[in-house]
Amino acid sequence: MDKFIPLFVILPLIAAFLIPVFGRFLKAFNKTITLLVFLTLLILSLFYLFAGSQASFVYHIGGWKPVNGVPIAICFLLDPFSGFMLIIINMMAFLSTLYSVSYMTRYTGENYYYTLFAIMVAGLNGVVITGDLFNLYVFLEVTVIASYALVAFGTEKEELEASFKYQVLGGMATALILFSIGMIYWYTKTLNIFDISAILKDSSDYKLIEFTQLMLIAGFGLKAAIMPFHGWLPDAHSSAPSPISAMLSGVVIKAAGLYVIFRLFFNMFEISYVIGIIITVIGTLSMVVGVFLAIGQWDLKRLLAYHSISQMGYVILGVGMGMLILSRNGSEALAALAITGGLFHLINHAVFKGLLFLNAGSIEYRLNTRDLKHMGGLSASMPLTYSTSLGASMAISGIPPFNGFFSKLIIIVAAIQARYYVLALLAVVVSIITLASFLKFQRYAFYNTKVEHEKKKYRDVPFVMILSMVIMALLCLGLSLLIIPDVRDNVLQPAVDVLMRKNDYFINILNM
Amino acid sequence: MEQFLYIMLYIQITLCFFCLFRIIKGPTIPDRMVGIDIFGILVVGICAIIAVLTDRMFIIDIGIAWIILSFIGTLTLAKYLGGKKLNE
Amino acid sequence: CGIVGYGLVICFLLLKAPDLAIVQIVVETITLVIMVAVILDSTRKDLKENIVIREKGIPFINARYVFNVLTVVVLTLFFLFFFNQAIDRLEPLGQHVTRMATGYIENAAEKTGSANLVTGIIFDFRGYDTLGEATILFTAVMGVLTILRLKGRKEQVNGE
Amino acid sequence: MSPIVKKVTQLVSGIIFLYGIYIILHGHLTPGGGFAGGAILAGSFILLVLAFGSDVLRLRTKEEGSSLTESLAILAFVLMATMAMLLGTKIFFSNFLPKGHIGELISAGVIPLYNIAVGIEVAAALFTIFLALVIYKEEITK
Amino acid sequence: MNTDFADSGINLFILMAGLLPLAAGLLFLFIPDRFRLFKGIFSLLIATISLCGAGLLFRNTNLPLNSNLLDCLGQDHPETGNMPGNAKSFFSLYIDNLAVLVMLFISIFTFLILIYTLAYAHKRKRLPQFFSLVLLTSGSSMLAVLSDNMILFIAFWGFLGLTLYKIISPDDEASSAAAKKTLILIGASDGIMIMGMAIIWHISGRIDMSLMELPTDSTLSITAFVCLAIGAFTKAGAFPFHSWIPDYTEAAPAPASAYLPASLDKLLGIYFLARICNEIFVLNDWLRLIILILGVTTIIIAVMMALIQHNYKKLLGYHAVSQVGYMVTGIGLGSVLGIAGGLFHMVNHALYKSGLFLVAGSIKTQTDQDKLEKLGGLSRQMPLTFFAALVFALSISGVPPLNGFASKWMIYQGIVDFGHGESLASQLWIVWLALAVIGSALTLASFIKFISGVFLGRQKQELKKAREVSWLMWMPQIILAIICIGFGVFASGWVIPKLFSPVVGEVKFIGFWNSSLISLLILISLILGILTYLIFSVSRFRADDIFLGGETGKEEAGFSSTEFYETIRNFELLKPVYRAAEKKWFDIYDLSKGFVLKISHLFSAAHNGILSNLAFWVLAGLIFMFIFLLL
Amino acid sequence: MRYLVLFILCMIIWILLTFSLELNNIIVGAVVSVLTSVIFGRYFIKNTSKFFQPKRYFWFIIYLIIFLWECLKANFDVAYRVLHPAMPIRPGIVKVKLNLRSVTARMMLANSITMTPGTLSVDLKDDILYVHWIYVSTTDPEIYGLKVAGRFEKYIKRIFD
Amino acid sequence: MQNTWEGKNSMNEIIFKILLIIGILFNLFGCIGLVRLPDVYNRLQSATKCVTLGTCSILLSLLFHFGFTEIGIKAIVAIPLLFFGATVAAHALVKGSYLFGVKLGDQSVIDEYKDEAEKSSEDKKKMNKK
Amino acid sequence: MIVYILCFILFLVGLFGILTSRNIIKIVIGLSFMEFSVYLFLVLIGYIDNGQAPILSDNIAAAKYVDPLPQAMVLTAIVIGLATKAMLLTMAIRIYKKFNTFDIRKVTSLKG
Ligand code: NA
Ligand code: NA
Repeated sequence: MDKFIPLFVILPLIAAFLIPVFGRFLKAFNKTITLLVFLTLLILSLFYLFAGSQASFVYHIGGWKPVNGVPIAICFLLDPFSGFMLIIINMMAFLSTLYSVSYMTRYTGENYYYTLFAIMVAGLNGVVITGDLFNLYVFLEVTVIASYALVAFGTEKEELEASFKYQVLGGMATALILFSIGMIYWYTKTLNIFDISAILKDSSDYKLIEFTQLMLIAGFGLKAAIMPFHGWLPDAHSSAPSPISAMLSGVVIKAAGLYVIFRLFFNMFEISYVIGIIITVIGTLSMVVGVFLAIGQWDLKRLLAYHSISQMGYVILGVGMGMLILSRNGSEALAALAITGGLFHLINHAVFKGLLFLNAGSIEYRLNTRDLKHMGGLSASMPLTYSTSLGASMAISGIPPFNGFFSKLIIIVAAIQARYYVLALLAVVVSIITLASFLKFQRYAFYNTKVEHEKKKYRDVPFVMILSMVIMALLCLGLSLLIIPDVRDNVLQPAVDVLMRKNDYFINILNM
Repeated sequence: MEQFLYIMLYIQITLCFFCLFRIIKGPTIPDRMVGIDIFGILVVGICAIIAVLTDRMFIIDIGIAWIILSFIGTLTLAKYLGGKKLNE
Repeated sequence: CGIVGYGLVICFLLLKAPDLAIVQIVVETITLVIMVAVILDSTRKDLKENIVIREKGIPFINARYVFNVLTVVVLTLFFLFFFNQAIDRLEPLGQHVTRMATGYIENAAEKTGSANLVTGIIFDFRGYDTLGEATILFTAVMGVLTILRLKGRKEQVNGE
Repeated sequence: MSPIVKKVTQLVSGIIFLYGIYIILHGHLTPGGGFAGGAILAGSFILLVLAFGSDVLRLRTKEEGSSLTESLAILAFVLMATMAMLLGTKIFFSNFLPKGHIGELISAGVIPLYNIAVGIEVAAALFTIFLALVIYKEEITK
Repeated sequence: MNTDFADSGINLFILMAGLLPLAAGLLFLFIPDRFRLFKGIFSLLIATISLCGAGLLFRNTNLPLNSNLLDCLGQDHPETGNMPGNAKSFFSLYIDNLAVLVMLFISIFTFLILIYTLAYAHKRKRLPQFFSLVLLTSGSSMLAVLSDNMILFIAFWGFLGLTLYKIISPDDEASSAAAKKTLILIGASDGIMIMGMAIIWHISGRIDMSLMELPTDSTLSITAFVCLAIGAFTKAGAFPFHSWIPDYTEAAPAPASAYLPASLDKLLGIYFLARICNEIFVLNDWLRLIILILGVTTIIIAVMMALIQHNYKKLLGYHAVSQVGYMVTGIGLGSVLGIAGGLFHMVNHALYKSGLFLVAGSIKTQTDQDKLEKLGGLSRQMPLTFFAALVFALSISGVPPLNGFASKWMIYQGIVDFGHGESLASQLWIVWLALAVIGSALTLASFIKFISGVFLGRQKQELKKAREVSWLMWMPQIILAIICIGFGVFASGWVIPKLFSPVVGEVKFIGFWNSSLISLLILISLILGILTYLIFSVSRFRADDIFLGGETGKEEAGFSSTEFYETIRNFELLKPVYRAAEKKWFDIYDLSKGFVLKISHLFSAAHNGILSNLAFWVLAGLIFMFIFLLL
Repeated sequence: MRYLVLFILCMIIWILLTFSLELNNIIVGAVVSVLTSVIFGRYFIKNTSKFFQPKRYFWFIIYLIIFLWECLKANFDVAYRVLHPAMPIRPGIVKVKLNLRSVTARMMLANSITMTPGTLSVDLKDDILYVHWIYVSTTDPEIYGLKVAGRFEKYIKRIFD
Repeated sequence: MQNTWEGKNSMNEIIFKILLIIGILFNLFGCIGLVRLPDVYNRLQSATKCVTLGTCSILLSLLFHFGFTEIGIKAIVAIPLLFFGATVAAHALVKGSYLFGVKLGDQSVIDEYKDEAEKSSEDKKKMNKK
Repeated sequence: MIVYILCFILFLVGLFGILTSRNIIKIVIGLSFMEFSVYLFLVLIGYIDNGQAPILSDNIAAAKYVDPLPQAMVLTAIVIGLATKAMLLTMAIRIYKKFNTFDIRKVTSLKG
């Protein structure tokens, strides 16, 4: 059962290393192998979901078992939470690659693209399945370095600028994270997340732990682009090629940022009230400020990028409230509800934001512009792009029956149940402004016909692009089913349980 | 004996600060580069002294590596200071 | 940049980390080579002009400068205060207690067969990290090649 | 570059290369290893290119050769890591070769092989980066 | 769950009425618009089935029942969810007479609109996916009405906003703006409703709406009520959340306006208002007062705005707002009479207003004109339309014996009755009554304008070619007109006892002296209305010119309507108010839009693209976190 | 030929570096040296016959001693100039004509000059060597040519030319 | 840990110490020169020479300390490398600095390289024009 | 302890370098400073008084080796830093060609 876990990293890496070798001779090699690998991984991650949604698997690399209860080597850990992330990552990777098959033909250097893409996904998978703090850092870097290059893939002025800013802030994040890892190692003398959590459990050095926690929040907050640390995101996400924007917004900031924050602050550190407040406040800030920034945008992808910040705010708000409730010894069911809302919104956002970026890509593909003022009347000429984007827009704005509605609903309900009325109100207000800004997008891109472009007859984009968009649109609808208690219990609940009850899941890891 | 070596070591390290001064002061790029170059050579000396101190033979490898690399580094700088193309 | 990197090498040497020292030398030099080969050459003109400016003298200290310096000092003290508090109860330099690494040192010969413990760690116990590291280097190369493409997009455009 | 530099380069580059290999092969005995050694290898090539220009290595195809080498080397690294998984132990990154006597050149199982793979990869990687930057710069000024 | 329920075949009726249109609508979404006729006919068929289902449900239900949506699909009851509270099941439905009544009318309107659209869409190309959207709307409205689980309810309810948005087919500047505004307002209200529902859930611990009676004594429960009321108000289009309706009706195709803002949204909004005012919450006096104030304000403000409109569709839109005021007032009264009146008015309004929009649609199809000034003398070419329009206009103005009169009459009676109470709201009954009457009068005035401007007066040269619409289009209008008359004539005899008594209980009309008072009031309003009209327009044209068809009228007769608006607009007292309204000072949408954009620009200015700033934020974030740690 | 020279050189250095004569080590060294000479043989010094003339090695040792002595002398000279409070320096670049034919020899001379404190070769164009001199004692080309280069020229001629 | 030099006091050790001290002294002179001398060229003068010689001397001292062991031999191997490396680096650097445009210091008395440098830069311009 | 504080000061110097410099290259250098301080920090953590470099030798007791794990970590981190720097510098040079400046305050084509 657990012997396939390394494949999540190995397969994309091998694909990435093979492409520069064979890609020069075989024309479609790059696409084919990437698609195949991601499809395999998607199936594998679904297999882990269905086969063992309640179980967690440990895999000791190099076969090094713990010595005297101290883990000496890196181990993989695939528990329901990481399994949940793996599904998001590989699903989005597959669909984005599918989209890229046509989309990337307008760029040069496709081999590089697929190589970097595969490496990015390998890094994300690595981040998600690792059980070692330093290894997490390494694979985080794998991911971000690949994404630095992918952001600048077009090598035009803006792309380079965006990538540079991304890199500098990412570099700061790296330094902060590594520094914190150093602090943790200094204190605990170990790197294994679960070993650390066992040691931190009976520690009383709050100052040290809080210092480290704040450094980590800043570091991973930079990777997740939550509010005061968000500066790079609008530039990078709007400048990248669209499938990459979809990956960055849909997956990278989640797996490399939020996933780690949640994993560390729920499972490694003891849950603390102060950190709960900080995380919640940051989440709310992102949610509110992000949306205000978004609505003023006329650059389509920039608008979407700011919305990523805002929507991540929802996720953090949900999970942060769960943390607050837990730290105050509130009702477990309520905390579970809040976290469920957060994680539900996480997967929803991956799908609809990914789709929206692909839509933006399709528009750019035909019109060569991202400026909403230069679009218009596309609903007739690009019907499928239009329909899918309408679905995604409604999903992100929280219009039923799309998935975004239900996750926001849960978050708002949880906020009110936990008596955070102001947060609930803010969530509602932000949702409304989100709706407004997406209607702006719909209006200026698809409806208005008083634009010069009107005369030209655009065709809809090629088939594979349509295909991936349609699949995502269907997912936008289908994920709504997660609101139904039965389904939710099998998909979201185990992941929530991991965050809520770390001991149940990790007690036997060191002994395995 | 050990004390003597430590004194030598500290003198050598102090000398590095002379280079540091030059590197910070400049005023031109070549000046700084000279500083770095000398610094590198000084470190080879440091390596040698540490090798004696710790009696572990591998330290000198580091020194050799440094010699080689500082040579390459300086050459590169010199080449591009002169404003030459690669094939000139 | 270079000097601090090289200074680091001395620190590594003194801290009994020869592996790091040699790698740091290498990395520092390569960075320097890249910096020089690329940056210096493309900015030769600016640098030359810069020399002239320098000769004219640096503008003297003004209020804004003082303000900046003060801010930086205050912030530094602020952070140092927290850092000092945080590390208050940790063991001081040199009193480190090896915990995780005990497993490497004891019976290292049987475990990895490598005399150099660091090498043993990076290729065996943490070989997976090294895979990541090698991948990062590979990625960086791919990234550099990607970024250095002269034209990112093809001439012919798919739209009408 | 001046003839002096050229002459010294001719004399020294081979020795630098040798030293790089020395560092790589003794990675498990002395400091250094794949990374440092690889960088020194790259340095020897960089030196050649600096002194004689890029024609000296017949770099008609730009950086493709070194990039290819790099891919192959890292592929070898991954395959070695995966090898044990396929060879029955089913363990990723298993040191499956005999360990030998500590302190000898041929010991430590797979580690020297990893060192070699990483060394080649690093050498190729750094050289590629250097060449790419230099060649790019010359192309852009054309 | 009631075990008899499954036996009575009600599951089948729910299936027929609600789920079938939903499924069909979903299916039709994927059929290209080329097969419009096919889709239309099938939609009509499904609407018929739905109508039958609703009718059968209406006949067979006399008790409140609990059911489960999954039962309808023949599946097992899901296990108890682990949502906090007592969420028994997710897909639970609650069927009572109010719900069924609303369902019945939903299906009737769906049916009629589909008939009309078959012809309308044939002539006008751009109604993409209209049939599937109508079916989706119909199905989800019915399920929203039936939903007991709040999440289910808000899901269907919210989906209606989307169909409302989609059905407008916004392909030009104005209509896309209107569609945007509509969905933003509706979506915002839905968001606020979610909060209200979450608060209810929080304070009651229940997720099902049935059999819930929350006292409005705490801030929380009042907030919850206000949140839900905002949802209802916005859907129904009551002041101050009305501003989407005029824009929508101006821009949307007539069947869409007739179907959604005019009928379905009113039905749902007032339905939900009735639910929250009288079932979910027990209102206190202050809330009643506020609702009444809002009700009469809606009446007056909207009708004042309607008076000055040039565009007949927009005029109808403002009336659609104004009439909501009566319903709100009726519901707000809280007495059986008031609620019955409110609900009756809701149905009536849906009837005549959708009729009026259909008339407007017919006019638009035949003449392609939007402005009243450009129209005139159509009564000869379009006699059936004219007849229907006349009936609707008289009805909306509350002229006996039409249905509008009947329901307004009930509301007046309710207000008078309400005056016996002790509270401040009751003490002020005369104010409510007076304003309601004035509103009615102004409505009459503006509809005289509408009828005279469109059908009477001098005929324009360019309108000579206009012909009567096809039978498919006039039939729904005539049917609606006949229902209007019928509901008016048989109000006390059949309609109230059969349709509304099961919902609100036995309606007791108040004694004779009151009735005469009401009659007097109606008379006063009639006279007032005609006078208003005459005062503002007499200077320029002869009355007979208007009323006799105007073959011999002067040239300026055609411009009379314009003059009428201008006169009112320039009336000293109202001038500043209108000017402010034109600047959208009263529009909650534009106000908040301006506010949001201002903040947005503020934040955008901070993002000046300088890397150092971005890095500085990181530092600032760190510092703030540390400072927080210190505190 | 130069492949062989490089191979031998490499082999020597390898054995010096590892300082062991085990079979394993020598085999590995041989393999490595072959590899090195295969790759870098092409770039090695062309005229390798001089490597096989023992006379040259003799002169080389002599030269080494003289060179070291000169170095020491010059070094103290520079030290004096540097430490002197007034810094008595007269720097400048001078042109020196060389009598050496082979590039290797010129290179060695340039290196020696560079190595000797006080002088620093700037460029070598054919047989003209430009030297930066810290104390240009005279402006007569003949004399300073002798002062700068003359000390080593004859030895170098015997070793490398 | 036992250091090999504990207890030794032979001739080799004395030479070792002397060489070490000489080396460090040379380094010191070089570094003082680096700080005091006026322009790049002069600094290179003092630096390369003195420091390289000093370091060579230190390396040589290792031979006397360790004798013909692995480490001693390595030190000997390092000396020619350092010699060539430092010299050629200095040479290249001085040429590069000149071409870069660093002027000779004010105290300079003669500059015979000027013409040559100008000539080569003119050649370059011509090349570019072609 | 003072050593750690100095190390942290180096970290802050890097941070402020990023904040205050206008030159792209100096920003890169600031980043390297931050990284350097972290490397140093990690190695300091693993240091043991009178410890020996972690290369096995027969005559050294096991307890006398400094902790090799932080060194392994730093080794990895250094290479990662090199990769990052290579990318950054490449980016810097391309930015220079596109914007014709190294002044980060002029590289602001993306804003709002
Ligand atoms: Na719109
Ligand atoms: Na109820």
